[in-house]
Amino acid sequence: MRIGVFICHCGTNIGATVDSAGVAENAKSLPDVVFATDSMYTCSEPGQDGIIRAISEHALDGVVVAACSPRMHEPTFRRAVERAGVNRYMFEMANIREHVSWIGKDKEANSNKAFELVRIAVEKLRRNRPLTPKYFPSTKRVLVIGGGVAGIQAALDCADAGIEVIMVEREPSIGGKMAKLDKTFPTVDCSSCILGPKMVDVAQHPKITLYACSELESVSGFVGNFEVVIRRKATCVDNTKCTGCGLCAEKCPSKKSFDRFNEGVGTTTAINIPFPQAIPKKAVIDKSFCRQFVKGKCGVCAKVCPTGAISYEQQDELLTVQVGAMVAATGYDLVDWKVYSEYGGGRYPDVVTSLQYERMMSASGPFGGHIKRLSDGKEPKNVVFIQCVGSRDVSIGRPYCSGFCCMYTAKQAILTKDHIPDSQSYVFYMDIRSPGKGYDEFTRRAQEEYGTQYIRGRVSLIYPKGDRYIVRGVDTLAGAQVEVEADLVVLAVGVEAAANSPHLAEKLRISYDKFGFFMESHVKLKPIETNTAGVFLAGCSQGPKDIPSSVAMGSAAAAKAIGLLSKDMLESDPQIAQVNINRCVGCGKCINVCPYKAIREIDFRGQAKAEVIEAVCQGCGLCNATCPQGAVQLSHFTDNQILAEVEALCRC
Amino acid sequence: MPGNKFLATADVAAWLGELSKTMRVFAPRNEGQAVVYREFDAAKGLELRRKPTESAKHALFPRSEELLSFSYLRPAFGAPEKEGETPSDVSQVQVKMPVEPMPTVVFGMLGCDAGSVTTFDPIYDGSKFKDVYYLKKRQATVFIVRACAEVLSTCFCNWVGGDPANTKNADVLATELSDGWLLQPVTERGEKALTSPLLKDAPAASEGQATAIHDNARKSLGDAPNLEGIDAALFSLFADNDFWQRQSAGCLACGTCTYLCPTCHCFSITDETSARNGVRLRSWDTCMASLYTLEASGHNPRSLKAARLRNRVGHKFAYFLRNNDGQISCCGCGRCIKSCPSSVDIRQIVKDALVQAASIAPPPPPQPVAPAAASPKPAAPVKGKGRTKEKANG
Amino acid sequence: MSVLTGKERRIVGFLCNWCSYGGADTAGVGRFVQPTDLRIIRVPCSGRINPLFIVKALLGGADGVLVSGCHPRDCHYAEGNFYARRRLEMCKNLLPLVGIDPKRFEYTWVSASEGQRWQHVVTEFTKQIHALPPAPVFPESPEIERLAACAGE
Amino acid sequence: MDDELKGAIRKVLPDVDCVIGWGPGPDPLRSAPFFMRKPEEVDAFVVGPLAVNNPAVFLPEYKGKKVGIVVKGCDSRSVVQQIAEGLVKREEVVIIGFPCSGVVDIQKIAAQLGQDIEPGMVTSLSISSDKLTVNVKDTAKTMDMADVRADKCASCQYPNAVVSDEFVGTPKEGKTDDYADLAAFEEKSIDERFAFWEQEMSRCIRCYACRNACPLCVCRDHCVATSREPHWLNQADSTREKLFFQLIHATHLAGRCTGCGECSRACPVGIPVGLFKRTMTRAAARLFDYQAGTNAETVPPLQTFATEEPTIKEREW
Amino acid sequence: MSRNEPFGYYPGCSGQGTSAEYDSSTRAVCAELGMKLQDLEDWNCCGSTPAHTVDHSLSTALSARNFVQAGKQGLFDIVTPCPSCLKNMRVALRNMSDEHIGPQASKLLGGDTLQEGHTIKSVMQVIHEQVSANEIAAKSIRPLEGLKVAPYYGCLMSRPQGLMQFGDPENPMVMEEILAAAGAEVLPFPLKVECCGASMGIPLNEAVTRLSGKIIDLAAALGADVIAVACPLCQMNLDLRQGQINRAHKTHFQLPVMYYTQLLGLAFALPHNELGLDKLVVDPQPVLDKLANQRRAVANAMQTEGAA
Repeated sequence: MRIGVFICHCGTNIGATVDSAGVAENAKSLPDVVFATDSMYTCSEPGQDGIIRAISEHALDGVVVAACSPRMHEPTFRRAVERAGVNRYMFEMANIREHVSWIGKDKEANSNKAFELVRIAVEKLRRNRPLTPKYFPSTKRVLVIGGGVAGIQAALDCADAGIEVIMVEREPSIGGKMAKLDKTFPTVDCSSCILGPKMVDVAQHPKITLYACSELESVSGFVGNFEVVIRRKATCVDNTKCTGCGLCAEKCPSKKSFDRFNEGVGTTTAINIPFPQAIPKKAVIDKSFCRQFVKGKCGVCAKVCPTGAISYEQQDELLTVQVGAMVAATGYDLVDWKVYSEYGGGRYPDVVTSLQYERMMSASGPFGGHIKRLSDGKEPKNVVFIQCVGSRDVSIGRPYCSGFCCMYTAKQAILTKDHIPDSQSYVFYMDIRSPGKGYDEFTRRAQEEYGTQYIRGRVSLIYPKGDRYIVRGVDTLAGAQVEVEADLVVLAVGVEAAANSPHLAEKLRISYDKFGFFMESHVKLKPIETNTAGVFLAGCSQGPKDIPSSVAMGSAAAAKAIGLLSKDMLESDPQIAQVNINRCVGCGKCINVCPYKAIREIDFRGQAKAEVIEAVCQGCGLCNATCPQGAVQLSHFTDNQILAEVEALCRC
Repeated sequence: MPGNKFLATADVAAWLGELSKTMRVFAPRNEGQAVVYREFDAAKGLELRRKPTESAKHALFPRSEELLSFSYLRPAFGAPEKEGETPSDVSQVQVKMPVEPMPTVVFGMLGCDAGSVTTFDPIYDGSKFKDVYYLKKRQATVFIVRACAEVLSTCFCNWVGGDPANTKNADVLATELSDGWLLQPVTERGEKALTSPLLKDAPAASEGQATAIHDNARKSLGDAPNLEGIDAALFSLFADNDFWQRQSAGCLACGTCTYLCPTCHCFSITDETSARNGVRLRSWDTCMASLYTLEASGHNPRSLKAARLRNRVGHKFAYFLRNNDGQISCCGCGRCIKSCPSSVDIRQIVKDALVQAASIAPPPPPQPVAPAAASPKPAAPVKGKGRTKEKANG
Repeated sequence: MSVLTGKERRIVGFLCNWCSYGGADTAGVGRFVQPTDLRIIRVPCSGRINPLFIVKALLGGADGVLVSGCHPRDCHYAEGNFYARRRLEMCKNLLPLVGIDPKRFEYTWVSASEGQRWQHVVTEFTKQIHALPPAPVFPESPEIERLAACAGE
Repeated sequence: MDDELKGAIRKVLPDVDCVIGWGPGPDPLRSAPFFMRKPEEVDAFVVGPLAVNNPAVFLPEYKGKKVGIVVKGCDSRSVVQQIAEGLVKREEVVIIGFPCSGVVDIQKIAAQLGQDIEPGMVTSLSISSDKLTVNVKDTAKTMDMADVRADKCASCQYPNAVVSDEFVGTPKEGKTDDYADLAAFEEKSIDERFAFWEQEMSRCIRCYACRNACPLCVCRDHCVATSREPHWLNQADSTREKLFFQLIHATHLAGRCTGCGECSRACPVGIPVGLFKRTMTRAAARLFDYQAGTNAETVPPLQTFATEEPTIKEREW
Repeated sequence: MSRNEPFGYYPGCSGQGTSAEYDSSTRAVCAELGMKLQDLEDWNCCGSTPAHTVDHSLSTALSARNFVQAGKQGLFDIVTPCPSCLKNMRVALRNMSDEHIGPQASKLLGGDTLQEGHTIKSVMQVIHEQVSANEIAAKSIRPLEGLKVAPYYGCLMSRPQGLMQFGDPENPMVMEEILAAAGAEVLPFPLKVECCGASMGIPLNEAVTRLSGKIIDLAAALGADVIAVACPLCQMNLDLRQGQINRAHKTHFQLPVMYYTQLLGLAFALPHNELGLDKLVVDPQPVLDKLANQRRAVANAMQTEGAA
């Protein structure tokens, strides 16, 4: 081999604590190295040109760049060597910035360590083989999981681009959390007025198929060729017959059913259409309240239904579809705030969540837009908002900021004043986080125009006294304990990953963080992609975000899916496992452990052998570490390569 | 006989210590539950009663030895003078030969072990090939053979022309008497080795005592069967897969028999490299392993252990004979039987082969035509060289 | 020279690309100063790490080996670190039998965001290795040893 | 019991290619693996303290054919594990079990015989329930069976076949395994252990009998010990490489080894290589509550995982 | 540990003075419930407030010595009525394994060493764990029927959560369950774990009157007949300082503040002198009267029922 080595100074980032020129000089002693130099900014255009020039002048067939982390610039340099006609996998990086120059001040030790890292990169490169990606066809159809605003946006964008979309929604209607909101910040426009048309578009778009009351059962296959099984849960209503007339709900005798859509504010009927704008507008039976199921007899809805759509015997249905890409937009849930016993832990009826308050304010809500207390139906005058309930709290394992509570609290304070002009709102806050277009102005309006009292401090106790509540907290700006008498307390409850997110993540084979939020592929540079090719993220499933960000992310996920499926053939990463059929004994251990089911047993001249399904393999190398004969080798991370690296470190 | 020396039991260690000053001295000692030949170390003792677990062949044919070492020199750096020219920085290789072997004495080796050199010599010192690595060691090594007073149930040197007091290839024959050792020089080189003042002239009666011991051992070996025609028998059974499958059923296909065998002499060559440097090693190989005959194509003519056992027995009792004047390349030490984890008994195979061959084609023709299926080519003189093995990295 | 004599010990790190290598990057970006002894070998996943790499390093003269992967449940490849945890734990059980101090090998989980944790782990592990005598070396054959002596010149 | 076993073998013979058991060996102290195809061959079948070899090692060779096998308790665990891992198909093997009262360790007999008599000099022997008498030339030497019994038998938990199609005799009570051998070894300091292996491994001749005698070695002819791709070991004659091979073998057998002890027994130079696997076996038992070769339905612990591992005490940093 | 084996009993300094009635009622109730209390010999201050604010090692050593003393008597499971003692002695057990404080405190112990296996719990927790509600009900021959009790734990019983292991730190329910078993009507008392002002009585009397005032105020507003307490300091602030509170806020509360053990003692019909009712500042007579009236009413009702 003829290897060229390039040691970067990265200005003074590396140069200040590593003798880059000295490392380059030493690198000339390494085997197969025929060229070595140092360079000021290797990633810059002149830097890359230098590599390209050296490749042609010295007939290099492999390149090592010692610079920043390969997680930063490996793709950049791979493209550069490819431009010079060298296979892009005949390239290795030594990380002498993040792992050397930035973490140590001793120049001698740093330079020595940098040289060591170059040495192992050279040893690894000597055992690299040129790799070429394979191509395979894909299914031009996208699965969108979750019909909140992010999912709706992703679905509409994909469908408008001409790609078929299948949308799966767990609830009876799409719309997600946004459909429950009264108004939205910072414009205070009506939530359902802006979301409603989009929901209708979903229902009417010829390219979109919507499955409500459905969940993902299982996923197999791989990017471009996923096979998805959808479970359509029995709603006891035949959607092909139901016209959404609502007669059934009107006549339903079980009127004390839990109202999920209204967050338990008020009750509903056992058979219901969750809200007037629901999409699909089909009735659904809640079996835990329906008398037909609870008591075994009733049948009122079946009798009154003009189209005979009620079918108590309906069973779950499994549906298999082929898709090329998937968008996970499963949204969020509220933290279980009842862990806070100092806020009553659910014992006080007039301590409500922000989302309940949205329903209490909403004109389409159970109170028809007139705010009243759940305890006695009186109109509250003093309303206290407490922020960061379940956010930024290490003690309950929710250390993160939920992002949008500051804003909706301001909105709710404003709306409270609009609804009840003689009311007074108080907001206990830790910090006001309003970094968005028009956001900070909005919170100021709440204070200045609407007279909301903002008190910087936490609340330590809420307790009832008479028919009011004493909210005791601290005003950290005044340095004093404060007590506010409140008629209603609204908790700005924080956000957590939707229930069962980890379970779904495991089905999708994507990672999730310790809070259950799905993990993006790279926090900055690949915020939409996941570690499983062809699975993209949108909305709060990835982490808390407000409506504009969710919509933007929905569009971004759509763009990624459209981009992926715009190609007729997809390219696979060639850094995958390969079976040396001569060494394989067909013991099947690799098949057992492969997380992707990417290895199958084949019959080779009467003997069992393992075979890697190239498009499925993700290159984790678990099979390689499992195979006792070393018959399965992960390209570019072969046993011999790692052994050579170990040896280079130990032997010298 | 003049030249016979006597070494008192108490002086053995002292004498070996004396020899160690100028030579490498190999002598058997206990290690764990095994008896092995090691460079003499008075502190670690000697074992001159129990029969050594391994043979002494590594004195001439180490388990692994350096044939040569090499380095790729650092190329001259710099771009070519004119555009379009090939760079002139092609690596040069520097090769170094290993150091010369030390003069060596193997003390206390068994007669069968010494006899086995008869198998090595035509291979490594043959008319076609001279193996310098072997020859230099052979010339620098003195064999002091210990006559067996006791024989084991696995001993059968008398079947193959050996003897408990074998002197073939020996330089000195040593026999343990009641109070010391009678050292009888066999060669001039042996005589020269016996010059220490610790060695006294042997009393006259000692030779007779020694002979009595030798005779006693010979007697306890019992009668040897007639192995005449064994080569023909084995050739005729070459294609008798059923026979070999039965014989090899219990074989584990490990290398114990061949690595303990004093006459097995196969090797493989590998380059071990590190950065710009490398060393070429010759190390023992075994025909009992599948890899031994694995071809680069992936094809393996001896993929079954039956074929491999056939090769081991065949080589010792047939193929080698044909090329080496009827010399059986087994010295009858019985180590392959004694240490076989599966109790495979080469004597039984040989006997069974004679019976089986007689039953299918009595009597075997004097010059049997090789079976049509595969022409059993006698082993190439230097077995290892013809082998294909993946090349070392680099 | 792979390590600075007297100052450093040979410490080999095996880091998964997605979490721990990223965590080490994060530590670098945060300029969290660490001892210089550790040399990192990047692997895709802790599940790729054959425990025998660790044994090989320790028999070959490494004073310490540090393995780090994604936190359990956060594996980029979903399951790799679960397998790794079992294998590495078994490996830790084997080392003392052959006379290798089990303190020479540690494994842990560091995510891409845990720069500070990485700094802590490296600092503590390096301290731990410096507290031990230099690793004993199993004898190699003289020919091979000679190779090593002049390697890289 | 011999006759009953022979009867069982004869009964099975017509249905199988052969029955694997033990037959006469090359000297009085040893039996040999025995492959019986015809009823008359069964006469030479031997069983008892000399039935040392583990016949399960041969089973995978017969994949695709139906064979019978006579097993001691320890041998049967190998068979069970082979079945669990798909190396052997349950329907292709007829298992004949019997209660085993332990087998001899020829090295221990050698030790009893003393420095001047080798096992190879023994001309005949007789065995009673707790004594073993050997004759060397004209003298007889009697030893307690307890003194010459293999180590594994002292802690044998399964003297009866774990699984069998035919079982001959009254099942025996198993003992418990407290890993006393490992505890004894662990009396040594870390440095002493290092020195011990340095000394022991130096006489390894790399014959790989330990590996080939192992009934659970799956690689067989494709062992990494001699491969170049991957190149785990060089071919130089060094303690490090030899020891490393043992660690490879132990790692590959981690959680799979059933403790039949054949590796140690097969070693021609008497290196206690079984200790490596015992260590892993103990760890698998402690960490995963797993005992290989006791249930063909289980997955070996290193080929599966649990999301929570309560027994793994990870270091807190 | 079962209640048949003796517990080591650590009364704490308050039990010798300001809360002698807590000590005596605790002993009486435990005896009635069959719990054997064996006094620690030669015990000393637990190292609470004064010591732990200046020297952690000394504070730890003081508590540790008490455990050492107990160990000499073969007592390893200690109980104490006082939450402050409990907290400090638990902290001491934890500190003894602290790498800095442990060795220093050990040095202060002189020749004694602390053995393994010591535990300490509050008497309340032990009663709750060892005595079933049914048993308490059965012992309550004069049940507290009709008595409205505001249970007040004070700040220390449940905090810090990790150390005290006393259920929900904001809403413990142990006292409620015990007193309800004795027949009382236990009110949901939102201020049950609020601060009484504790030892600020001397340096900042206003703090006590304000904080304790709120507690009394709410209890009264809820219609409580009595505030049940479990801490000597709380009791002192609510009871002894009730007059100060009234003066400061121009109120006229006369709300009895009793130890839960005293209330249990009443239910068990234990002699009043053992319960130390005479030690209370706010006269508990209204409580006794209410109970007596209630009993009478019940008896009358039964009689009428019987007559009918």
